[in-house]
Amino acid sequence: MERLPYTPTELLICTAARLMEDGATAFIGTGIPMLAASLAQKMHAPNLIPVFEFGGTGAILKRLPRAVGESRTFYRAIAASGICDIIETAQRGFIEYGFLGGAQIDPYGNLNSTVIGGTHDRPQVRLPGSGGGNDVGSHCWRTIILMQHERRRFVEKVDFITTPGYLTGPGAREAAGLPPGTGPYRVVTSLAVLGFHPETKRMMLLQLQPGVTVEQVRQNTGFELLIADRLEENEPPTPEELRILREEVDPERLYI
Amino acid sequence: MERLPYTPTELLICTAARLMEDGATAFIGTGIPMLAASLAQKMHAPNLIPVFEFGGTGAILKRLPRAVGESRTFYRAIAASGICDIIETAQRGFIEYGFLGGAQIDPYGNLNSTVIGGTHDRPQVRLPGSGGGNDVGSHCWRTIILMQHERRRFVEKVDFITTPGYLTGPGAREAAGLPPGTGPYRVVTSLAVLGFHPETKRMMLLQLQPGVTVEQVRQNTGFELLIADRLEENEPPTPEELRILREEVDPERLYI
Amino acid sequence: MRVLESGIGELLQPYSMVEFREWNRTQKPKGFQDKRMTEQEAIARFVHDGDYIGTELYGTVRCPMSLAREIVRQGKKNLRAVGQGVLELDLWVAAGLISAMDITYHGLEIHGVSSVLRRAAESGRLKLVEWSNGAIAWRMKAAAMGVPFIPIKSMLGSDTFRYSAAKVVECPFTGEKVCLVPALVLDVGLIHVHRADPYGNAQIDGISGFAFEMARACKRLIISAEEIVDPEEIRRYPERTIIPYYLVDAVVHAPFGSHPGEMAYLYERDDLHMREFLEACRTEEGMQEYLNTYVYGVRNHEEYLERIGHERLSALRRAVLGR
Amino acid sequence: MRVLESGIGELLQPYSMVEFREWNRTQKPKGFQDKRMTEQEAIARFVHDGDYIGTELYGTVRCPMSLAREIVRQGKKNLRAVGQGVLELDLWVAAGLISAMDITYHGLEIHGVSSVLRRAAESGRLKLVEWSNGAIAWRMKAAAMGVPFIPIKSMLGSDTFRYSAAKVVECPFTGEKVCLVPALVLDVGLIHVHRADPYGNAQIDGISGFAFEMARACKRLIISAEEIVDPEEIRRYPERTIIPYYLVDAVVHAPFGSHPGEMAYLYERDDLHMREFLEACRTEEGMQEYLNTYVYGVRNHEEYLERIGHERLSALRRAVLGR
Repeated sequence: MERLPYTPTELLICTAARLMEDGATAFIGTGIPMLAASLAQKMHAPNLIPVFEFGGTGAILKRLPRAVGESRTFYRAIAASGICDIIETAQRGFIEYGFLGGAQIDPYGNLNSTVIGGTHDRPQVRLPGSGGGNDVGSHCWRTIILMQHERRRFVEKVDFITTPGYLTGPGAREAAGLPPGTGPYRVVTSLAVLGFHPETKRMMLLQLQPGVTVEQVRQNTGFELLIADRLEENEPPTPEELRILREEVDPERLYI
Repeated sequence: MERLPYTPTELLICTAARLMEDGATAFIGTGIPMLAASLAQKMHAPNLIPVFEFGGTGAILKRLPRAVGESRTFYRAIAASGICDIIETAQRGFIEYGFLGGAQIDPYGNLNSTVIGGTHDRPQVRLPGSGGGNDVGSHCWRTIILMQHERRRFVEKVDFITTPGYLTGPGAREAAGLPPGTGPYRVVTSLAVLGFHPETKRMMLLQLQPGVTVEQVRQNTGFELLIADRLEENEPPTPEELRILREEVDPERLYI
Repeated sequence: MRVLESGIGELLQPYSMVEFREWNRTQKPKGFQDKRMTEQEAIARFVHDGDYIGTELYGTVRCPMSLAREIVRQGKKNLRAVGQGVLELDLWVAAGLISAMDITYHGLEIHGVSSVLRRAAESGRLKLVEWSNGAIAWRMKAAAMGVPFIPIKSMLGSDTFRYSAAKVVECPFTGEKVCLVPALVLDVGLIHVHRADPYGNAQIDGISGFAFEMARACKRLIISAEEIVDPEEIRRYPERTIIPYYLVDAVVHAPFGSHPGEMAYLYERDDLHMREFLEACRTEEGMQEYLNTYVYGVRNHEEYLERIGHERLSALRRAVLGR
Repeated sequence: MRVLESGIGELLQPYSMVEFREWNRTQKPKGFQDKRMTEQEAIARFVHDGDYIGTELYGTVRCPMSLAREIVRQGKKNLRAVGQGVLELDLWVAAGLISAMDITYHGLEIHGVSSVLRRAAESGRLKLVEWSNGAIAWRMKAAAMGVPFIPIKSMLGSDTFRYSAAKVVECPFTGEKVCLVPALVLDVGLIHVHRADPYGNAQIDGISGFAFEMARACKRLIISAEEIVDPEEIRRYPERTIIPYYLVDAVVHAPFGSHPGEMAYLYERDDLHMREFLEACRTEEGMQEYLNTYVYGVRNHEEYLERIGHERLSALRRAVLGR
């Protein structure tokens, strides 16, 4: 894709940003979601309310945060409280979107960011752990997952369910005691935008990123993927999106 | 007692004040306890930490509060938080003394401030209810009860246990799940200072107020009273105590 | 962790955290809207007959009295209330608006029992369920946390528990007995603050009582404020925001909104008026006369303040205790 | 309300609320004492081998790094830690001080996984029990409330629950499934604040993370502060006190105490130093060299700051974001 006027990361950011509605509350994690939220605020969603794990609510994302606790996450915010208040606000149903990443994802949107291979006590690879991921995935109404689209990451069964997706399928979240009406909403990658089938809750291809084929997506997915009847192609990042992203969102080039 | 240089109320205040140790935390309710705390701060306990139900901790009792929430309860306080923080601080075991009143008390120090006579749904007399009383009596290490000493108030069985004393006797508090080592410590009246027998947990006469006889106390108590082996007489209020009480603690004569 | 004991009191406000979540998602204003309106409009729009209602802090201290009086003026009916109160509850109970109450304390502070409560309770007109003050606050805290109950160590062994709707269980970790209190989700809450912006972001000076918890435990929330400030002032000190705007449905500008009660650092309690009230509330007639003079007899908060008199009000400002 | 499911993770810090109450009554300083002391004295007196320890907020944000480094310098052994961390945990784990951890997140933020954690965990040297970030904060909140557990709606259905020490029960009021997390009572906690008085009354500007909860969940609490202020300043704004003095055992004056992390409104994160650390922590050797240079190689915080260089530090002050 090197001849394209944008990088895969920029594509990911712009795609995620478009999913953020004006005036909505969004639980923002470290990395890409921060850039997407900042871009959305500067484009179509000036009243987007970014919510950060350790207490920042409604900040103006002037400078790009590098972590979910730093002062950039509550710069001119409407409130600066603490982690309990924030996660309880999500638990009370106030947070619409939650943005998550992970090392592995399965067809039901279950995420692993804890261990890969071996046993829990003696893993092949030890990852950072849940952090706020499990809380976001449990309480936010619509979680949006940002992933690198690779076969080893899109697996039939994750080694460890750090954050619950639809677990084993329809009704499983509710049976586990998780709030009804919540769960993974979209999976955004540099190859596609995916959703979940309303009945089976299995991952379904909804949109292809510009120039990407269904076959490419299939090759990079380690499980059988449902395909939407009317498959759309996502619009490439506009020059305006790219300009704002590069000049205003991340001029220090922390991420892009 | 009208020839005495002090009123029964003043005697009650001075007696209660003497029970407050310097540097101790004391949960202060409306009325007499406020005057006692203020007097103690100005006499022997400059570092007494008064704690008030709705958030005031360590206030300088410059003007006498008329209610547990008003600004006088957190004037130049070390902290002004809220009711949950305060009662959780007591629940965590940080508050040594709790001061309580009530309409009825029984031999085990159980207090009634809810209903007298009739049924709960149709009482003869409806009283204000627990307020923070039940919380104070459950969590503070040593509760000190201030009462008018009348036969109709010192009864064999209270009509309603608003605030737990020793309930039915030894071990009953612990069996109910209340924190071990807590319970009524003293009952202060204008006739006497009473405590509770270490084994039986029944009320025991410890001190007589100046000029009062055991017989007088018995006549005004509606149940059989234990008498300490070495019965002491309480010192009358000193001129200094009375001066400070009248000129500095309550110059507006809100209470005295 | 089986239930060892259950209070026999009625759960006056049945609840579902699932439904509360749905409400918070679909019924609360997430956008930045100017929510300023008068007492009349706020009460007419957001308080309905049959509601379960609560105020914070209480009667004589930072209490939304201008809103409490407007509720009487509009004659809302068959309300259920959470009862930590002095003056505001006397007005409502005397006006016959309250059918049942989760009560922790309804009295006159140093002036003893409330004759209004006595008349209503002793005649059996008012249904009462008992709680400790901590238990009431913790019930709101459970709702604010988004969980169906909270464990506490109060109420155990008492009749206060027996006549409540709490339960005793054994802790599955330590084996000790704990009291569980159910979450309290209010239909509507009224909170008076020092300052708020037009969206409802609110700050309180001094103690915060249970404002944090109640604001997060209400389906509808009306804020009255001594001062309306620019949102920029809120954003300059975000750590001072106790109530974020998205919890708030209406913002009422109410100077002296806590009168005759006090407002920390702004004005003292009106002892003259309190004495008048204490005298009046002794009898049914006295109380009705008080209501006629100070509630029914004035059309709104402005007229009420005129009746009190601006000289008296400025004297209360001068008498205030500083920091 | 029977237990439906129990996590298989070990409860790393057994607790008793009865014992915690006794401790708070007998071991905490209720009088007004000047508690100022150096990092060396505070750590020597209040951190013991085998302790269960925690820091707030975390590595790169308002973290008591001068205290964290002193712990490494004094070589405290066999510590158990509560793990929301970045830099501070890397120092401790790399120095071999930690035997077990209640982990929620240990990584390098945008820079990914921690090689230090990987080496320790993948070799089986470090015992880990899993929790969500909310669960860890709520466990401290339970202790702060003085109750043995708290119900939450996180963790349900996940392996995070399965490898924790939490339990699932049925709510006796609503019948829904809830996850119960046990109270977390730390042996010792370290919190860095903007200002404190000599007694320990402390204020924090901006977000408070989980300082409120942790301060109330510790048996011993060491505060480090950018600035020591007169108690009168604390008493002038009592609503700003997040940590009252009676919770505090030691007060350490530590300007730039959060370096290389940031301190809201005072100084920015030191990206240059972070890059050096990120490079170093990749290998066992690099990490040891880092420790030699910045921890073992300096006797105290003052020497550490000299090594960083005052020009760099004042640049960080100038770069700070205002209000």
